[in-house]
Amino acid sequence: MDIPLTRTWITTVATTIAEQSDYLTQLDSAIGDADHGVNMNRGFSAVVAALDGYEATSVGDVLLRTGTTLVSRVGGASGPLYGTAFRAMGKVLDGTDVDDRDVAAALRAGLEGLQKLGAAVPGDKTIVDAYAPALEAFDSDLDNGGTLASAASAAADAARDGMRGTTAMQARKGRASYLGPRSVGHQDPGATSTWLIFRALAEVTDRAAPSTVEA
Amino acid sequence: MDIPLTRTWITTVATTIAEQSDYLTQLDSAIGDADHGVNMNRGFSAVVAALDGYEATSVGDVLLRTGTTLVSRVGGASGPLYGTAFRAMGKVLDGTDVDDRDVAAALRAGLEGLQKLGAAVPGDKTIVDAYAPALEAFDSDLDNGGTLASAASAAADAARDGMRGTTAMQARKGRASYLGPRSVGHQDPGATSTWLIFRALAEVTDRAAPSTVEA
Amino acid sequence: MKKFINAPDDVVREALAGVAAAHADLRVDVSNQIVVRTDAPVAGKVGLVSGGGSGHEPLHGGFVGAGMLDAAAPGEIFTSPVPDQILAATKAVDGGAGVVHIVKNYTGDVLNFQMAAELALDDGVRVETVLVDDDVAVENSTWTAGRRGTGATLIVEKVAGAAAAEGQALEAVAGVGRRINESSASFAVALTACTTPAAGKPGFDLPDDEMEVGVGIHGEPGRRREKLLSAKEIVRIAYDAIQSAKPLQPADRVIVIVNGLGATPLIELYLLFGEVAAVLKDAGVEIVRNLVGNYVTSLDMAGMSVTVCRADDEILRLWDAPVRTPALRWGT
Amino acid sequence: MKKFINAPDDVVREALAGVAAAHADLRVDVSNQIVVRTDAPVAGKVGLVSGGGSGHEPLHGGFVGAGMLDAAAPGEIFTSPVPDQILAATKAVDGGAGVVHIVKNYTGDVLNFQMAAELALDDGVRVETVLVDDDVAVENSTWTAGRRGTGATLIVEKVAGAAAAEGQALEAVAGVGRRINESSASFAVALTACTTPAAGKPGFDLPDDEMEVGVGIHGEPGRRREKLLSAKEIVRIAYDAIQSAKPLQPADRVIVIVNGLGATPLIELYLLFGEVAAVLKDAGVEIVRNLVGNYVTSLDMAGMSVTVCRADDEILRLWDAPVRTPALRWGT
Ligand SMILES: Nc1ncnc2c1ncn2[C@@H]1O[C@H](COP(=O)(O)OP(=O)(O)O)[C@@H](O)[C@H]1O
Ligand SMILES: Nc1ncnc2c1ncn2[C@@H]1O[C@H](COP(=O)(O)OP(=O)(O)O)[C@@H](O)[C@H]1O
Ligand SMILES: [Mg+2]
Ligand SMILES: [Mg+2]
Ligand SMILES: [Mg+2]
Ligand SMILES: [Mg+2]
Repeated sequence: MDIPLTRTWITTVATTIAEQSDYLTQLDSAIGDADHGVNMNRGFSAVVAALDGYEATSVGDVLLRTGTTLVSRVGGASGPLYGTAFRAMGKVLDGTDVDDRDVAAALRAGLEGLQKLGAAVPGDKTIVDAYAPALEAFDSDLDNGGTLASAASAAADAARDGMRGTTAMQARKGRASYLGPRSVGHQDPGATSTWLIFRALAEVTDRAAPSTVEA
Repeated sequence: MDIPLTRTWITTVATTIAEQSDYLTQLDSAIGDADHGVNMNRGFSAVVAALDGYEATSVGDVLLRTGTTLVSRVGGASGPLYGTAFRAMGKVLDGTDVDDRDVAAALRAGLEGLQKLGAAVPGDKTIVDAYAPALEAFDSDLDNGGTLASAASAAADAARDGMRGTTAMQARKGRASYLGPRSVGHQDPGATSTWLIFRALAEVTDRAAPSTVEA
Repeated sequence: MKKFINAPDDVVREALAGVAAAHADLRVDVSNQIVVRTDAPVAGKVGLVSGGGSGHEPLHGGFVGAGMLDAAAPGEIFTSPVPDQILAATKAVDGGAGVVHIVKNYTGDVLNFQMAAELALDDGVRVETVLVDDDVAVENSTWTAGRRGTGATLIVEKVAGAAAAEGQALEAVAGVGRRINESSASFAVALTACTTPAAGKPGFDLPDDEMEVGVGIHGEPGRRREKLLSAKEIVRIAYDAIQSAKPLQPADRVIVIVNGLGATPLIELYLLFGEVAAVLKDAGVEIVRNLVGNYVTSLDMAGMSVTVCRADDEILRLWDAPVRTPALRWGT
Repeated sequence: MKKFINAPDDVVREALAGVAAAHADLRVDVSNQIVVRTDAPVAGKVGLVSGGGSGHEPLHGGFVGAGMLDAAAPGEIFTSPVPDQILAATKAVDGGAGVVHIVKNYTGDVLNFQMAAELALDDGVRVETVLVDDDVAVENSTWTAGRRGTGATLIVEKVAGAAAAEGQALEAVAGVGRRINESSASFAVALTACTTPAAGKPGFDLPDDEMEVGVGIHGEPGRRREKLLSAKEIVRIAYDAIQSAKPLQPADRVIVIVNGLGATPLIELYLLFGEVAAVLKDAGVEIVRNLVGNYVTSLDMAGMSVTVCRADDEILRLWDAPVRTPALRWGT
């Protein structure tokens, strides 16, 4: 994954988030405070502006700047959590073109940073419930000889399943936890935005991948 | 009209007002502040209590006590206005059994007191628009040889027509005047309670009247 | 109807019981519905009494205390108090220097206060009445009930209260009150109707994209209904109405109140105040004092009113004088 | 959605412009969303900073001033502020004696304040954090986000503010703030959902005869939904919840706040206070101070919260100390 592809990933995330902003806010309205879409959209719009004209010297630079911007523009729970995750990814990717295992390591560093900060574990009905299975799928796809594109695609699918799995959970972290048993039956907004982020990765890596059609 | 009949009139008014309280409030909701029924009901409930066990020595006593109670329990515009009207009626009726012309004079004194206080003239969309024609009809029925019962019945009919006439008027007095042209198209609550008062008089005098069926 | 009440008929008295429990420096006669300063009557001081229907809290009970009202007579919801009540309040605060009645111009308030003033005179208490009719949404005319009293009532109560506190005589206290009224203009806009406990449902239906313009504080509809506009445009409507009724001049100094009608959040009131400040700045008018909050309300109505009062040094001195009431307090 | 706004995205900044126009003794940085006392930093005084999502006005900006907060960092509606903002506020009020962060216990607030505190430490500013988690509707547990911070925040800000004003050291100021939090319990009930400008519609649908019990201040549904009850019964529910979480004892002295969530009229709040006073009297608990009004709101939510704080002489002394802010002011 090189610098342009990383940029494309982030701008694609921004576009997706903008499109899905109302949906995310609606999910947050059911078990939260109806701002997750607005928060994420404010953050990623700022990220796009911050990356515009920014001369990154490494893949990590792009992700670090993404994370820093999220921290300083989003607020709420999602700002520090996603911001920290992107910053953690950025810190471990100092090349201009990093290989697939580096990306896997970065994604892992991101999850670790996020969990260290937010103390959520799988089953708490949070970002972690989409992110953790996505990371696992990414790793095992690579273990099975997959490409960046196939790993990202597997990760996106796993994130989607993880996200769907949050519906049955009772929240133990974040604002939804205040609802107690009433949080059950609603899909977690943060897990949903995590899915969108992995889906964007799958999309851009697929487009960038050498054509796999029998050539 | 004797003391018992006067009492019966007032308690009948109280019953009618209690029954029509929601209706009066609803009318007041459209062009006022949604309290006319509540106000009148609070007042006449208090009047019933005040008359209970009260040893009146004249017809006027009953009406004076009615008016005084209304003044001190209703508040709003209708309290002082109706209170003053009943007090004015009471002041001119010092017998234990007054004749029909005395009743007419008392009703006139009541209207005069009310108009002196409230400064409303016919056409202002107020109590006066039911009261003035009622008084006129009462007088002319007596002039034409009518009885207390027939005069009261004519007065009630005229009050009803007057009340209906208020719908087309633009209010110039009271709270409805703030609405300007928007007050047109709504029946005045005060004119409506005035009709109920005259209707009660017609009812009780009719019941009390010597049977006019060919005997 | 969704309200924190027990029974519609008991709301006023039960709320007064709460006022009594909350404010040790007020004497509350719950059954007769009178709120009086504990130190009343103050010998030689002009007494100040106001009152009106309940449902406008903190007006008037919230303004009873040192430097403002001596007593308030709250009626039933949106129903002016009765003469007995006003009389009792008047006598409770008469320190021998006479009593000023501050009366909002509504037929019911005017008539009941008038009757009370006559009864007080019979008992040897001199009463001066200050009639407040600042709402420029209603046109003035001798043939009608005239303009309503709304937001300026607070300013009249504050300034006349300060005049009385510093020992001014009956006519002077009433005089400065009347001067405030003449110098003041208010205009209100509602986004929803309010619900009285007795009626149990909103006074009118207002579609989700419309507002009532020139609305009163008793749940009655306004002068006209319009499509909902932006805060900036709404402030412009209020400003234009005030300008055409009681024009402000460049270099005028004004006290401004941006007042919530009961269900409008403070964040919106501050936003509105920002718009008012911008409009007045453009007009060269200087805001020298202001209040932003819920002061003269209309139960659970979502809405706001703007009150503007032209102020000279004397008025500002009295405005700044110490006040110590449940809802307004500053100075020492 | 019916609101006095221009555009949903501009609400917070435009309201701050109104705050700036209304309060000459506050320094408002509209674009960075910081409200600071004009005289900050006060050399040698511990600085007090609070913040959180907007939509809870007057919390926190309305509590900035002498004797209370030195600065507030309001975030977007219901969204905690960002670290940069909190850091800027922290540095603006550091008079060399360190800064106390008063943080309501929500994941977003906690994380953003934590990041800001780390950045402040990097810049050589000592920071102590007081976490407020008084809402007993939520059960406490180390496995969850724990209890929310609500009404007690005001008491923490007032009492810690007084301690800082009289020159107490960083740890002492934070200590008394934490003591207030431990001594406090709150419980809220909503009759309607609120509408954020961004969402444009109520956060949940609530039938006309139901209420949300144990609701928060961010428009989220409560712990459970129940048929609407009388004020007396609702107060009983709140009291029972408080009693089972943080029991009051006979002879306890308490500060009580009956707080409106934004769209509940003051007359209902006083009625509720009367009920609270009656219940506490029965329990032998003495209300020694109280507030009744809109202090910690949730936009246009109709609802109320009850906060009870056990108070000793020291706490009462600090509570009674002078305060001069837009929304709370007493003493000299
Ligand atoms: N401790 C946590 N760890 C991981 N994710 C969390 C945590 N707390 C909350 N979240 C996520 O944050 C999302 C809410 O984000 P957002 O609405 O932007 O912030 P807020 O809750 O402050 O309004 C939740 O849906 C949840 O997925
Ligand atoms: N000046 C007046 N003269 C006669 N009747 C009046 C006058 N002003 C108001 N009214 C009557 O009073 C009625 C309203 O009474 P009510 O609702 O009890 O008092 P309020 O207007 O104070 O709420 C109006 O419908 C009108 O008929
Ligand atoms: Mg949220
Ligand atoms: Mg009425
Ligand atoms: Mg009325
Ligand atoms: Mg939020």
